[in-house]
Amino acid sequence: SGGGDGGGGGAEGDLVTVGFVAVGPEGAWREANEANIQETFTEDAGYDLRYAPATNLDQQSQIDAFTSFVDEGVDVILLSATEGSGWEASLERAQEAEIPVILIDRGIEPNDDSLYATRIAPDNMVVSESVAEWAVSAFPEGANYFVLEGPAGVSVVNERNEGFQSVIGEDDAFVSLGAQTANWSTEEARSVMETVLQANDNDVQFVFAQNDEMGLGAVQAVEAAGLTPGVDVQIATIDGTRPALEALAAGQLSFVAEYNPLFGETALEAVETVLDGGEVDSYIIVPSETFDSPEAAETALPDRQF
Amino acid sequence: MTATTTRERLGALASTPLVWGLVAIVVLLAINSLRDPGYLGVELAESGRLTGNPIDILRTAAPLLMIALGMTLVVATGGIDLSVGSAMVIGGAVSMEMLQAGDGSVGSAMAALGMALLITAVLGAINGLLVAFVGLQPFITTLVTMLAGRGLAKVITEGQNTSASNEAFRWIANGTVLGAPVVFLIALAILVIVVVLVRTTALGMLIESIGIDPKASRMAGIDRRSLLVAVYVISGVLGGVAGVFATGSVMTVDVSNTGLLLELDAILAVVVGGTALTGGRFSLAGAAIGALLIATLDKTVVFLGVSSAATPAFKAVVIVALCLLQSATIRERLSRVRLRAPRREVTA
Amino acid sequence: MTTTIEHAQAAPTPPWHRRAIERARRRGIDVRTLPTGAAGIILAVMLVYGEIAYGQVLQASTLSNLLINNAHFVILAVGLSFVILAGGIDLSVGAVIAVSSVAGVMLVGAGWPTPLAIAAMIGIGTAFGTASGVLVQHFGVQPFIATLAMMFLARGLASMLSTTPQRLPDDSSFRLLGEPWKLIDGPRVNDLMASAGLVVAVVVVVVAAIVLQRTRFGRTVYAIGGSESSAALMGLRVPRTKLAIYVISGTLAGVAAVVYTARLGTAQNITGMGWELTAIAAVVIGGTLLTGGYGYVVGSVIGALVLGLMTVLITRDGGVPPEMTTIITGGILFVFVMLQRAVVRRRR
Amino acid sequence: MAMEPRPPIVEMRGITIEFPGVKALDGVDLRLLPGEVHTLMGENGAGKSTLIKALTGVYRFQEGELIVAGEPVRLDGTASAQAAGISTVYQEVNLCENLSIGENVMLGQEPRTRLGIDWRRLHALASEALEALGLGDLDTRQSLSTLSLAVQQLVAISRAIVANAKVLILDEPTSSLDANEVARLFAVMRDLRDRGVAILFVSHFLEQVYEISDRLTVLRNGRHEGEFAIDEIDRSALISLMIGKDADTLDAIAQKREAAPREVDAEPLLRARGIARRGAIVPTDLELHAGEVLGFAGLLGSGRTELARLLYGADRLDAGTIELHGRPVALTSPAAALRHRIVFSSENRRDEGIIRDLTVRENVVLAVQAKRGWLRRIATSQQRTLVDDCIARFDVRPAQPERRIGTLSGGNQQKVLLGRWLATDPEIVILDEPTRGIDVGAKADIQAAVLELASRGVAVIFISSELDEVVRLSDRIVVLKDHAVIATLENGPDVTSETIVARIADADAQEEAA
Ligand SMILES: Nc1ncnc2c1ncn2[C@@H]1O[C@H](COP(=O)(O)OP(=O)(O)OP(=O)(O)O)[C@@H](O)[C@H]1O
Ligand SMILES: Nc1ncnc2c1ncn2[C@@H]1O[C@H](COP(=O)(O)OP(=O)(O)OP(=O)(O)O)[C@@H](O)[C@H]1O
Ligand SMILES: [Mg+2]
Ligand SMILES: [Mg+2]
Repeated sequence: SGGGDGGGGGAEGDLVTVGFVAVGPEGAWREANEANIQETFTEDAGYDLRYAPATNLDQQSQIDAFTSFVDEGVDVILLSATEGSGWEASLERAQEAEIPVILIDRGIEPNDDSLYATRIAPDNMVVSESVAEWAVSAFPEGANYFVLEGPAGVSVVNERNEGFQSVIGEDDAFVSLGAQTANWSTEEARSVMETVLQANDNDVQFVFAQNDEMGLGAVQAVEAAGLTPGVDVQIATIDGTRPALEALAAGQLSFVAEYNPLFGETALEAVETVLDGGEVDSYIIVPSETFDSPEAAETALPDRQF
Repeated sequence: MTATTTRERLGALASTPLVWGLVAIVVLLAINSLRDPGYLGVELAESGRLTGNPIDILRTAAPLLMIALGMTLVVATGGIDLSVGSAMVIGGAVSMEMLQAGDGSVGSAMAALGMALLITAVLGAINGLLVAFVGLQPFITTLVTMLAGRGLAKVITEGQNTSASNEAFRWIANGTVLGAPVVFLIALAILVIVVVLVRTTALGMLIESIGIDPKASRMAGIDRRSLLVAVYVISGVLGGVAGVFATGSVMTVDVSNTGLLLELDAILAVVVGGTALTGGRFSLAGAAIGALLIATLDKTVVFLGVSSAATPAFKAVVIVALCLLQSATIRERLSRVRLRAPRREVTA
Repeated sequence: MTTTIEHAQAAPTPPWHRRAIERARRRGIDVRTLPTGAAGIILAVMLVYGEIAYGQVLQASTLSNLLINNAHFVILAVGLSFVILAGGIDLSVGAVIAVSSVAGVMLVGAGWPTPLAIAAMIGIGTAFGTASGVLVQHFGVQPFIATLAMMFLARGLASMLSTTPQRLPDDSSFRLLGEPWKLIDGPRVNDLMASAGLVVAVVVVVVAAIVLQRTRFGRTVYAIGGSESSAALMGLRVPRTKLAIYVISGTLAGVAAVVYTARLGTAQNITGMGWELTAIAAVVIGGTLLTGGYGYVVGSVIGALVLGLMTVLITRDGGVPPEMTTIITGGILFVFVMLQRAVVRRRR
Repeated sequence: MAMEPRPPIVEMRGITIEFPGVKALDGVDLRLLPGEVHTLMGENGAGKSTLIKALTGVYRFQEGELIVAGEPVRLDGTASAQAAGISTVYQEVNLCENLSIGENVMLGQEPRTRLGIDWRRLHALASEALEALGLGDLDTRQSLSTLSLAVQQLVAISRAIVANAKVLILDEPTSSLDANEVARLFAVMRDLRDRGVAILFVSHFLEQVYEISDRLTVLRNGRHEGEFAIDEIDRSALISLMIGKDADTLDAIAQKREAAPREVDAEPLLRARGIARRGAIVPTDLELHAGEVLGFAGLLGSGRTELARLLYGADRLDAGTIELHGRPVALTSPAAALRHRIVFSSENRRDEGIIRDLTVRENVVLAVQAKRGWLRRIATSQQRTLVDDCIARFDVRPAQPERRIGTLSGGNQQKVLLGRWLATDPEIVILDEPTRGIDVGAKADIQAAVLELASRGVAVIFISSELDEVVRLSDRIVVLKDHAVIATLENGPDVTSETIVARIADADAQEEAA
């Protein structure tokens, strides 16, 4: 397989050229994840990392970047796809060019693991199941719940819905009040939640926000409606960014499931193994924690990196 | 010569786009009230502030109303400002950063607001200078500043979603005075200020003039360039104000999402309000109603529980229905004159 | 008594204006082609700069991929050129691609033969284009709003069809359309390639250029862009043409959906978000005036390639900090239009 | 001249069109016979253009019927009128500036081969059509925007010639043409008439009407006042029928010639030295004194408009200086010129004059407001005074200040524009074809206004294609040819339009000789 002298970038001497097809600015989680990778693959560590974020989260621009890395002949490609599907042709071409590809975070669909070296990611399904499991235990009598989603059709949204529903959907005590997109945004989540509370005469016990930002928006809407978050309405979020843990510590959020972004080291090891011709597992799951109490949040906060 | 008949008066009324915006708002509110008769109710919550759907609608409409006003002026000159969403996020980013660094006092709130306005004014000025003096097309100019502006916001917050706390600020964004949300009152105040600025001076007429016919306006001795710069600066500043209050409501700036695609909503509001995108005659009140309509529509979608997937289609249906009602074809039914001249839509 | 003051510089032969006209004729430069020409030159400069700065740009694989990956985009830009040349705008194309491709793939999945599915996909594009056209032409809705509504509608319908990615069966003959053909098998992946999609794009460009330059319909498009009222008074078939341009743009969006779907093998409701703006930017970069009347299809092709190349160059550079990406994209776009402006100014 | 009775090719009966607030046509009849030139007469705003637009499918009429070649027809749009063989040149030039001259001539009637439009033949045909109007040397591949308005009007006319129509409608085609061009146009019209084309003609020049018409229809206030063979009605009867006033009063003003040359300051108010612009004006000197009327005379495209534009800062100078009151000034823009109390009324009222969607009032106050800056809005009462003055002075009809100016008739728009410029209290007034499309009565008003301005010490530059008018009003006359001033004449009894034409011909001869 491809050695370190793949003819890439030219002037960088014996640095290993890594093409990073990234997502770019999306939210705090992505920020932490990509910064972590950029900080890991440094020149000191022997790498020349080419960072190529998508424009407007558009898959087309990622494919363009990917193709360009293949044409240029980088040594290895890290692919952090915005969308899981539609990558076959590109990956096949990378294979033909003997450039190993490592998937970061998002997997591909259909999951043909012969097309890439490995996938390193936390598991969305597992993380969202953990939210649902917590809910089941927190509301033994069941609850009226509402889901704040990301944009309809994005695969994270689909996966987080699927994981969540696989548990909650089984439990008849939970009554869905519906789901609405708030486009990952605090403001929109606040606005949506306000209306949801109005429409249901404040009879909402549980909100599942698919990211921290929306969860924080929900907190504000609940407060604005004169209710107490954490008491009248319990809110659970996914990601585990610092503001969310602070809110958890303050009792505003009730549950935060981490979706661990810090796996640059793991990626580095995988890249080294692959370039040396070694074998790696086709899926390296990054362990993620959950925080279900203010105390847990307090403990984690001091060395929270994102 | 002719006495105005009821029919003519009806026709004139029907040809005021503003009226149809109002009708649409009423219809949407009625639909919501059908679902829940208490929809329009406003209550005094324990916390001592008023809550209720109408209040929420007004608060949601406020930032949109502000940018729609600036957009109206820009559109009237025959231009377009795609960068207002970015002006919002810049305004939000600057104010949140300043507040975070500040001491939570009213003074630091003022400083944050001032700084946000200053920077967004500069952004607007850049647009204006490029359009007026370099002669770039407004669409492409503001597309560039839209892209670069959001980037700038990210640079300002170093990519973080900065939060801050400042009571004065929070009150402005969330508080109510006599039942009405403060933000909305501010938006109304801005509406009044802009209307006064534009209509008690000659600004409005001159803007319309350059929008209708730049060449003839130049020959009439109008200094088109400084007017253009002024209008884009106004739009930028209003974008900044809107951004400050939009982020103020949650006290967090979301650099990727604040103001995203809001320029489209603003343009929609402007057009619903009866200002043609080809420039010329404009109606600020119309734009305000347009903004209210869009806020109502957004709220209705959630209230009725329309699924995320179907939301855009639902909006489309409402917009199309409204456009058809405003269309000349319907209007012709109501008024007697049937002109088959190549016509331009003109607003009163 | 008549006093006559003879002027010293009187009556030069031949007169200035005739000389100036002759000079222009000798040079054979039509000022109307300058912006497009400038775009072409700058594209060439970008290619050379890329090669010098990063290497591996002027090579078979990079260039063929530039064409293949942007084929659908070229088609889209060509469709928009018709609309923009006539002074309209079509914001719905991105969303139309989404609904058309999701529907198409689902039809293939349901067992429809490929040609039929393709026809359906194009038909969906045509239907949306027709709807926009009718709104604009018959009901006098402003193009921006009519097509914005269609954008919402198309996006909504796409989401209602499916919010999960739809995949073409592995054995579907649809995929063949997207398979790259290796014309010259170079070392490693440095091949000269083409694809059916690229061929479609080339055909579309050629046909569009012929239609615009050599048919009455095409000239009517330009005439409407120059002055709609004049075109109408000259007895040109304005209503029909205005309808037709939206139909063309919608249809070509359908075609683009076919090309894109075949290449990707999957379809999704969120495909094509924001593509309308990029396509408009491509058209404008290619030298077409957004107000209509001036521009060429070739320009739109160049514009699409410029934007594609920009992505490649940013990727090649690889050192762009995340918060700077949009600034840099905006910056490059800005430098581009400024350069173009400078070239055009100088030559005029 | 006895005409054998032929069935009319076009017959309009009882046409009524009402716009909001105005009944533009009230039961009007019109009969057009094949092989005749039929003139539509009437004051500004009488409804001539409206009648024409009803005939060509631009407006739908509320009452009445239209019969073409014996068949009642319903036109929905100009395209169907053209299909019915009716070809029209509207009052305002309607061409596309973004296209080439040739293409404008041939739009909608391009010659085609199997490969689409045959561009070579298109330009050849266009050239041929233009040739008939004396524009054979025009490069049809040039952009239309390079042409002066008058030439654009000829281009529009050539469109109608190419169309090979049965009915040709010309709404004030001669309003900005010089005598030569008018003669050429008339030759073409006669030729078409002899080939059986029915021509509907509108003009405010009585001489032209009597020269070319076979019959005429008179409109007044949107009502049909009668249809006459040309030899049935004499001028004064015609005028009183149109205006409802005694024709003698008009003649009195119209024939009044400025008796003695006015006393003017020795020091010129404006002095231009060597001003030039590439492709427009060769280096030229010019002096303008307070209280004088300086006429610009010349043929079409001789550079009158371009020289005037330089003095107004509408175009930038390439060379030369301009002094006002002995001090050099930089007239870099119309706004700057306006600040120096120079105003310019363009010949192209549609594109460079009116702001069509603004009201009459707004159009009148616009320049005054522009001069004052946006901050100091003119008080509503003062606006009222300004607009009422204008309406009264030039008899603008309908006298509704809040009417959209775009809905006024062409002549009335022109009057409003003059009102705009005079409202700014100017020191130098440049009038480019100010009487374009103005009826006999109003023309006298405008001429009187020019003289009155001069007598108040205002310097007036007066440009008109009607040489008689220039000679009648001017104290001195600058003669231009081929973008250069060839002579400056002191006006006197021995200066007539003939002597000026001779001047220009002389220069031609010299040129030939050289
Ligand atoms: N589109 C319109 N809307 C409203 N009123 C109109 C419109 N067009 C014309 N009018 C009115 O109809 C009347 C007749 O106008 P028209 O243009 O036919 O006059 P005209 O005889 O051609 O005059 P002129 O000699 O000045 O060109 C005028 O009072 C004018 O104001
Ligand atoms: N007969 C012609 N042949 C070629 N070009 C012409 C002709 N007449 C006018 N032009 C063009 O029109 C342009 C405008 O000329 P300008 O406006 O100064 O003319 P003018 O003296 O005002 O006459 P008018 O306005 O009556 O046409 C000139 O630059 C010239 O190129
Ligand atoms: Mg007329
Ligand atoms: Mg002239």
